[in-house]
Amino acid sequence: MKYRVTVDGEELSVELVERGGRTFVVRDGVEVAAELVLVRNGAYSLLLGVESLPVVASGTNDDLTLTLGSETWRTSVADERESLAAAAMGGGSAKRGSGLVRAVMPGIVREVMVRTGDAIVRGTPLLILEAMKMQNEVRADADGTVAEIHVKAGTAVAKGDPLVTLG
Amino acid sequence: MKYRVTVDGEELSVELVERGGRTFVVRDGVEVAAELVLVRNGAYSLLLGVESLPVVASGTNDDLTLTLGSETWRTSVADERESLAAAAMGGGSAKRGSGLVRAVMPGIVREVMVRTGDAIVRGTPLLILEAMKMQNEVRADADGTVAEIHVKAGTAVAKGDPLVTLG
Amino acid sequence: MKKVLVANRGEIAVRIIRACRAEGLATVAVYSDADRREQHVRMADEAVALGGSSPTETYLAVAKLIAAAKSTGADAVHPGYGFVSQSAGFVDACAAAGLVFVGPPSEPMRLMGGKVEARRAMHAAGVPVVPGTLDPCRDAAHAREVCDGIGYPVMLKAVAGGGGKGIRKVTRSEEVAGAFDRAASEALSSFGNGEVYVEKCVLAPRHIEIQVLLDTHGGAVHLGERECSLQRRHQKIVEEAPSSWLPGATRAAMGEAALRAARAAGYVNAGTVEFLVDQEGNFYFLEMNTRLQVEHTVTEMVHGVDIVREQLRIAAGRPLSFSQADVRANGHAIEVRICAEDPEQGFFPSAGRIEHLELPGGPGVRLDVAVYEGQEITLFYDSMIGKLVVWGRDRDEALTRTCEALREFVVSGIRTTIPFTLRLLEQDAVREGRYDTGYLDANLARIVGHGTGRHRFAASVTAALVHRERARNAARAAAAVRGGQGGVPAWVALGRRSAMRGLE
Amino acid sequence: MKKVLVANRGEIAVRIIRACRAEGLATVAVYSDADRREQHVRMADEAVALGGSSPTETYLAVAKLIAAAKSTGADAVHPGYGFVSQSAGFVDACAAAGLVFVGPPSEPMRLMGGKVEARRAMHAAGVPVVPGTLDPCRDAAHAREVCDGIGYPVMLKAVAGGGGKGIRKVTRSEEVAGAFDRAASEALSSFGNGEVYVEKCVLAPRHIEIQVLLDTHGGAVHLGERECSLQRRHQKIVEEAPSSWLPGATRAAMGEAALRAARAAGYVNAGTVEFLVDQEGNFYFLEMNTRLQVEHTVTEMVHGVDIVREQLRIAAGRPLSFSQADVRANGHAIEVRICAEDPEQGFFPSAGRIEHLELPGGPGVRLDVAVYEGQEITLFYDSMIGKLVVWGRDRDEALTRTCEALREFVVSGIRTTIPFTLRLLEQDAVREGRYDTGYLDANLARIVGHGTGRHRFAASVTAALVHRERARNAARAAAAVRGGQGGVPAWVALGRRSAMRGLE
Repeated sequence: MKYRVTVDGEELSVELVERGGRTFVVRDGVEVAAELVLVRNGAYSLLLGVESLPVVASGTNDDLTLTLGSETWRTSVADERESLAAAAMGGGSAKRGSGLVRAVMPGIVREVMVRTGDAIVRGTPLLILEAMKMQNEVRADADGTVAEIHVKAGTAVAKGDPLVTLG
Repeated sequence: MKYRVTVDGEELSVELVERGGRTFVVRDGVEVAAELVLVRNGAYSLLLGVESLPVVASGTNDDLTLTLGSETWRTSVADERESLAAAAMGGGSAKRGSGLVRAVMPGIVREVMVRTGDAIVRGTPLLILEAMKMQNEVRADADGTVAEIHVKAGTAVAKGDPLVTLG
Repeated sequence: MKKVLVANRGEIAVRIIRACRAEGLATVAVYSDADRREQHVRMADEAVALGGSSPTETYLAVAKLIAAAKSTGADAVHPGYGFVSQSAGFVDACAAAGLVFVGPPSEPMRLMGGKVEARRAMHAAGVPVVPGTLDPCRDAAHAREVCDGIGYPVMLKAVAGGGGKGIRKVTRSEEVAGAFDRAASEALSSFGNGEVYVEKCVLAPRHIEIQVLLDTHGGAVHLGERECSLQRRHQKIVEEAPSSWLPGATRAAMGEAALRAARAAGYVNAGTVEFLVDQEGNFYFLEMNTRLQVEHTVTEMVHGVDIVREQLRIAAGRPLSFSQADVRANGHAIEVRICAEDPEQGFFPSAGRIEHLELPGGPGVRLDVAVYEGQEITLFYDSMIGKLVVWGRDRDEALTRTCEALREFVVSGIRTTIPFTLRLLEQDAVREGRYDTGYLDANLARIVGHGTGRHRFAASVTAALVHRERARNAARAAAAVRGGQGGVPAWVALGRRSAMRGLE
Repeated sequence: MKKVLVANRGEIAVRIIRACRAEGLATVAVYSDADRREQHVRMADEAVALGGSSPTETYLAVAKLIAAAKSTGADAVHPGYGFVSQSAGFVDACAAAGLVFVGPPSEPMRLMGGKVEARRAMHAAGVPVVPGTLDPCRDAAHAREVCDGIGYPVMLKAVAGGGGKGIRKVTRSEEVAGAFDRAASEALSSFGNGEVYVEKCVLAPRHIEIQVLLDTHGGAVHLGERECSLQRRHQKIVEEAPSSWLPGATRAAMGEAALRAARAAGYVNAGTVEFLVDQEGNFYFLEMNTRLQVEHTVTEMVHGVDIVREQLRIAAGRPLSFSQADVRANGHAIEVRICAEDPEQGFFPSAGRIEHLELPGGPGVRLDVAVYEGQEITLFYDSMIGKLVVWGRDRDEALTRTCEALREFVVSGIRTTIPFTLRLLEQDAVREGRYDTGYLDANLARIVGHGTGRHRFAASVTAALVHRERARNAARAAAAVRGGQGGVPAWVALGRRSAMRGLE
């Protein structure tokens, strides 16, 4: 079975070949055995050939975070069938460049520092979000203008709630 | 609800009184709150009044092993209904003095050191049971005679299998 | 002194209970509704419910804490760090209730709690302080005026508080007003005091602090320094003892200055005098922490001293168990704070259930944690869930062991700072001891990233394998519903059979 | 030397991998089918399946081990303890394959493996040995004759082996034949060699052993003693360093004798010379363990030395990193072996799944374990699942901390020796250091019991509460099947809401 995997933005194709009860992948033109066994609740042991890596996985296939040794990767994965279905739907890049800034964690908006129509550059502070008694500035991650502000000072937001739309 | 609890052979009666969402027991004539919360998979936290004890419980109600701090207790517990039913069946002391020596763990019988009809005293070696490459002498725990031998050298036994019946 | 109420939770409550056991003292835990299953409740001899879950209702509720102590017959209270540990009002409440407070008297606590008063007192006692104002600024405009006079960069600092809250660095005159307002509002909401003063910014400083212990018999020792320069926005991330860099003469001078500071304040019990040290080895009094600190552990590891036991001895009116002549550092220790935070999301707290937990171990590894599998990490309290402390014969051994321990430390279910800290310790600058308090903020983005990226291919294969496993599990679950049955690996079946039959 | 194959499993494989990391060496784990998920496999850089689950098929399979090393490009093999660690044949096989064996050459291993030859060699080297035969007995009748000549009590000892197997104490002439046969058959089945010899029984002895390290450059140090007198049927249960009792002059003499023994045998790398010490301080060579020992950890704790790192240095042809003049003991350390055994069932092994695990921590606590929640403990291998090692400034602090750590150490799902060992350490005789190798066997029944029995009432209440909880869960499960729904505690729901809304 072939899989489309996005690893920190880079799209890769992975083919898992099953033969004689084992699974193989091709690395640098050479086939190596790949074995992932569940230790418990999101903790795995990966063997790639003889190379051993402890793995912690969390999240859904769409947003799968993997820690391999000391490296953390944000990935998404779909099998061939799902990829084709997604392509047919015209999806795949819908999120890209949407300009919507979302809350990365629950918190309370303490201060909104921009107004609709403001021209901003990458790094401009947009608002201050307080969580765990720490005040955190949320900054623009690209140049643009403020198209819409979805919150005001005092708004309690959940993770993923829209904060500001940049044009 | 009243419970009959056997704690290392001693029979005790425990009454759990529920009032206002809490549970009370009587200790030395004084009522104290009793709260047992599950931490996870057999590990509990007991509060008796303000006294705190970590608890590990394993086994069935008939054969419940409790570790409280550094003390390990073998208990059995039945509620009033079960106790009455058991009394009606005439049970309760069937196991006592049966004279049947059982294997306390899986192993292989290496040598049988007695014969049917032998007079034995407490401490007489009956047979040698090997487990984990250690040879362990199984000894008589009371005076008597060997009524029946259920195994021979080379027999693989499971935990609880009968070894020797003493008369 | 026979029974100590521990007015805290988490790893530090556990730490204090352990020290009480070593001193033969009975212990009383207190707990919020959210904490009924926590380790400190299960470990203590007695436990009292405080009712409620927010800090204000529980671990900050002075009247409830005092009542819990009185009702259980406790005769002393150890506050740990955070919560009521630096509340002079709580110290006075303990005294009024006839309870021994395991910590300093309220006067030095009040003095050191007011940063400006402390600066004044230290200046008077001949302890070097950072150039700046000795009084709080009246308002943003006044602050700007003062800053312009000192010259940039400057630090705006809340008079109350600590732990990185209410502090802002300002590099240009026009930034002063905004930074002043935010520092003031943060300090007001966190500490109930919005006063802010100004200090000159010591360029590329190291944060180095001295642990002191003073008993009621005139005994006073310092236990050398801890270096805490690896900070993210003034929050300590990694601490070590001794410093990788401090010249010996400076160390001795700082130890003496720290004891002078403590004595000038009338200090008793354990405390920490924090200094900024510039590249030339000039050191400036920053503040005194009038409590046990999170990072007291590294000092314990190199000196073989149990600082909390000494605190209990001092509180009971006994002399220190050793004198300055006995103090000799042995090897090197590093502490890493383990936080339930997601570095990739700006270190926002990560709540959830700990699904899988594996703790590191082996030579030199000490864990001060209060975590267990199945634990619910809530957002009620601080995000630090524990500390990894590692000793080595020298800094290299300590560092290598720390990295290995971080690799072994597996937490799933919540995000933690473990992989991030491992990448931090693998940086050349950290390995070589070349960093100041600005290092981490300047290099944060790179370190939050993926290190070498060596495992990109393995990550892609893992993602595919996880996908396949999930699809199979879903298919198997569906089949089971239709009447099928799950399989058991051959060796498990064999092991069980073997266990039953004694064939091995 | 760049890559080390670790020919072992469990805590000692983990321990060796850690030391390799500290030395900058790559590691290869090997594993049986049952061990695929074990920690040593996940920690190593590479892992090779051996196929099969019994020790003979796997960790004892010399050809497979050598092949695994060659296929992964490993250039050295560390055997740990047990398995192939004392197999001179394995040492020779490594040499033939061009692999460095991290341990002694095969000659001293062979010499010390034959107890009788070792006794002869030590006698010749002027190391005091226990009076007895210098040759094995021909048969039971011969043994009886010899025993009668020496006078009772005597020990019958298998020429091969160790670890308490193949040893019998005999107090009367008529017991000799039975004991001889059992010792011989046990030794034959365990070690493939049924030869047995006789030693006079040293009355009420202490078991005290000396750790030695010898490099290939003539460097040789001893790291003082470990006392291992707390034994059950010759199996060590608790070890400590230094001894609670040994006079200083005897310590020095034993250290010198141990180095004399090692040198006489042509020994290189880490080894342990075991002595019996009688009440007058006379010491007798017992045997030399030609490998890393389980209890090497207590020596590491008091000396701040990583013995496994030194082993790797020596094997790589480098000199020891320190000399005898640098050796100075600091404080006191105690090791407790944690075994999956049920003391109430005669210490029979307890197999099963670890349902809940909480590990102790805090100052002085070191864990050498390879356990995790969900782990299946099988009966394939040794029942020791880990070691708790605790350091304290003095014996009292070490002992108190050890007891506290044992209280904190929670394992459910299998039976362990944890509660038993805690009761053992609480005995007055142990606290006061008044015991010999016979102490535990003589007091076993009492210690296996319930200590003070203080919690009898609490146990009865717990049993009732467990019963009620189970009945309620059963009722709730039944209701759920009928369409009901499980409840969530209020604070969990609140915490989750709070996490969603950021209200805290």
